[in-house]
Amino acid sequence: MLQSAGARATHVRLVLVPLLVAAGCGSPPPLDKQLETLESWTATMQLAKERHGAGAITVTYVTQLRDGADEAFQQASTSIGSSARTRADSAYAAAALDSLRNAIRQLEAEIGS
Amino acid sequence: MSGRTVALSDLLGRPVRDADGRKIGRIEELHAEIALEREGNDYVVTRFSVGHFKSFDVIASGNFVQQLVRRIARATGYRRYEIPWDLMDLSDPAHPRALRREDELPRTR
Amino acid sequence: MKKWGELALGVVTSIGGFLEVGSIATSAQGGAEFGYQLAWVLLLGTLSLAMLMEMTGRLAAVSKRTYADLLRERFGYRFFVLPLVAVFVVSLLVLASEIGGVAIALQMATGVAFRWWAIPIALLGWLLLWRGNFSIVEQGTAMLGLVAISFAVGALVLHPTWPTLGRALLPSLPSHDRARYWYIAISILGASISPYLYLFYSAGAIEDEWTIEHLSVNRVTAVFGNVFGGGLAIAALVTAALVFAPREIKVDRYEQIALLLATPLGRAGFVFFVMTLFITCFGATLEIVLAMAYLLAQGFGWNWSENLKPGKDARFSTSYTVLLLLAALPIVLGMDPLSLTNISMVVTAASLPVTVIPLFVLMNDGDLLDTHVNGWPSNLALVVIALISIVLLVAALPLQLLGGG
Amino acid sequence: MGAVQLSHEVIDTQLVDRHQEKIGRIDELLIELEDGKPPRVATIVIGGAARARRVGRWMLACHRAVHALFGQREEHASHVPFGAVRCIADTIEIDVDGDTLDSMHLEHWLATRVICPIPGASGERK
Repeated sequence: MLQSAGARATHVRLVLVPLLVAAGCGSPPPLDKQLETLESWTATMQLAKERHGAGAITVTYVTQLRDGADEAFQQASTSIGSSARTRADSAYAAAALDSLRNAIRQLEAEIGS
Repeated sequence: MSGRTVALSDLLGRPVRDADGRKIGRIEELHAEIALEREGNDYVVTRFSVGHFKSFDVIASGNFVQQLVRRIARATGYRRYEIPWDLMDLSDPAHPRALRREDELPRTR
Repeated sequence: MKKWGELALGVVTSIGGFLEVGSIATSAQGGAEFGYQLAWVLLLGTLSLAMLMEMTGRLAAVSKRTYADLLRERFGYRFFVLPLVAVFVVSLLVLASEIGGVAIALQMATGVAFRWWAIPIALLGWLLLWRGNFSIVEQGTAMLGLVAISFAVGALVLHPTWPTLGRALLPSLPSHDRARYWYIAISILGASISPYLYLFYSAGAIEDEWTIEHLSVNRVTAVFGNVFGGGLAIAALVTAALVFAPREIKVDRYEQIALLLATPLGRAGFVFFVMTLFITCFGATLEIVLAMAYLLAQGFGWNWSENLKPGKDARFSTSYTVLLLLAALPIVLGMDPLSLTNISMVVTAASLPVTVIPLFVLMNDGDLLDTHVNGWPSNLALVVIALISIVLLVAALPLQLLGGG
Repeated sequence: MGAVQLSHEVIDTQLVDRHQEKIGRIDELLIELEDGKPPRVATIVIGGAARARRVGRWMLACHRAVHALFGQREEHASHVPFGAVRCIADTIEIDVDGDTLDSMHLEHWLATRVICPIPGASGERK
């Protein structure tokens, strides 16, 4: 009796664990998703710099965009290490983080903060 | 034994048995009319519709769907009874009983 | 002459009503990640909503009764609880998202963080409902909502490739990220076909005292208004496809979306975007909270009308007051408005069967509609919409898990 | 008025009082049974508990819990004799004054305590 209850608990765990993982509880998104996000923010910074240069957007708004990019950068820099399995992956990750950092700096230079 | 009251929603959906104790369906509707022998506005229940569409009573209230149901009913030999109040024994409202056998009860066509 | 005025007004109202936080956000996401490809979903959503609004409007004009009223009376309280709870939960989420949309617009303009704006917005909305009558709410937001046309201008300035867009109006399967594609498709449908829209529309027909005379107004309003409104949503998708997709920008935060119009239209574009977001979300806030108060009042038989002084319908006016404050809470607590929007759109999509399927029964009831019951084309369309809604119900949760990230 | 179908046409219908004010819906009908006589439609019930009971026991429990949460001990429900019915159509008119009904307790309480103290609440139409 006891054993079957134990077995049942294992079954429940077998079902629950993948469900929780699928729901994304705690596990960072895969590397390619994180790289995409970083590249997306890098492009956002470049577009914002260009648009600010053309006088289309306000400094107030650009600052908010930069804060968004900052947040994405912080998030990625803490989690991306554990997602990168191979040396090549780590190199990609480092390069993506670098270019976002550069883009943020360039945008800050543009708005003079 | 007079003046017992029962809630309408407690009657709707109750399974009805005939005089032989066979299940003939559930109460789907209560038809009421003004009682002519009384003073004022008094409604009395004249007959009970009994059928098998309890679970559909929600949907079957639409005119179109009623017709649809009726058409399907005719095709499938579905039976619905119209039981006059005096042929319905409600002394135990939880177990309504018709006072005639199934084949002697009036049906809807 | 009066009729033409009503026609124009009706069309304008549904244009303003169509575009709100959900459709702006989901169209921008769809365009950024899949180019023109999801345009067909917007077309499908627009046509479905037009059909549903035409029917609830016809039902109200002929029977002089609102959809919520008939849901309770014809289907009984036991059934009514289902749409009541579903629409209530869903609308509260969407309401919070709309307040979030207004707050983000104010944040973009002033730099003050969005969470500080939630309570002032709720109070402003409440004040308008408290003092204003139905036509002020309906027409005021509609007229101002015309700034949304800036999306069409933005899209035209960018010179979309028309044949590609035309082809995208026919359904197609994604070449990459299948789960994400269907997730955004469901969000777009949820944003287009919100139950509050037709509940509000049906109550509005009673507030405006529609009769059989208004059937043509109803038809034109529902069809043209939604087609124009849907057209603007497609314009938002096109701009995202031309501004974001080539640069591989994904929409992770609301703040990014303003770049959509700042790119083709410069400073004016930025200002118009902020105004559009503010006005359309604010208008939607008023409409949703009224729709919820209508649903409660009509379902429980309370006195209700936006044209009565609040003291005359205390339960009705207390409802919208409490609901506005309740919906401001998630924003005050700093919940990300974009995630809130995405979740509410998917939940909305999942809630559709309980309001779409009963409509099929009512629209065929000769006691209510006499000779104006649905013909077979309308019934066919309604069956298709109902089937889609069932698919949405089944697919919503798995897609939220797989494609929501 | 003639014949009516209680489930289809009467229960859940909008009620208006003699001033045509909306005063709730028919949440339940009580039927009186007497031996040898046809069952009589005796009473209209307006009230949350009667309504909740129709959905199921769990709903009634929820209803009671919500009441307890607000510290309300008695249920404000109205029992109106069916004889007060004047007209059965899209709405059912009953010959009572809505202001005297116990089921309107919340409406009156909100109106006098919450809504009317706020400026701009009183009057007829906006």
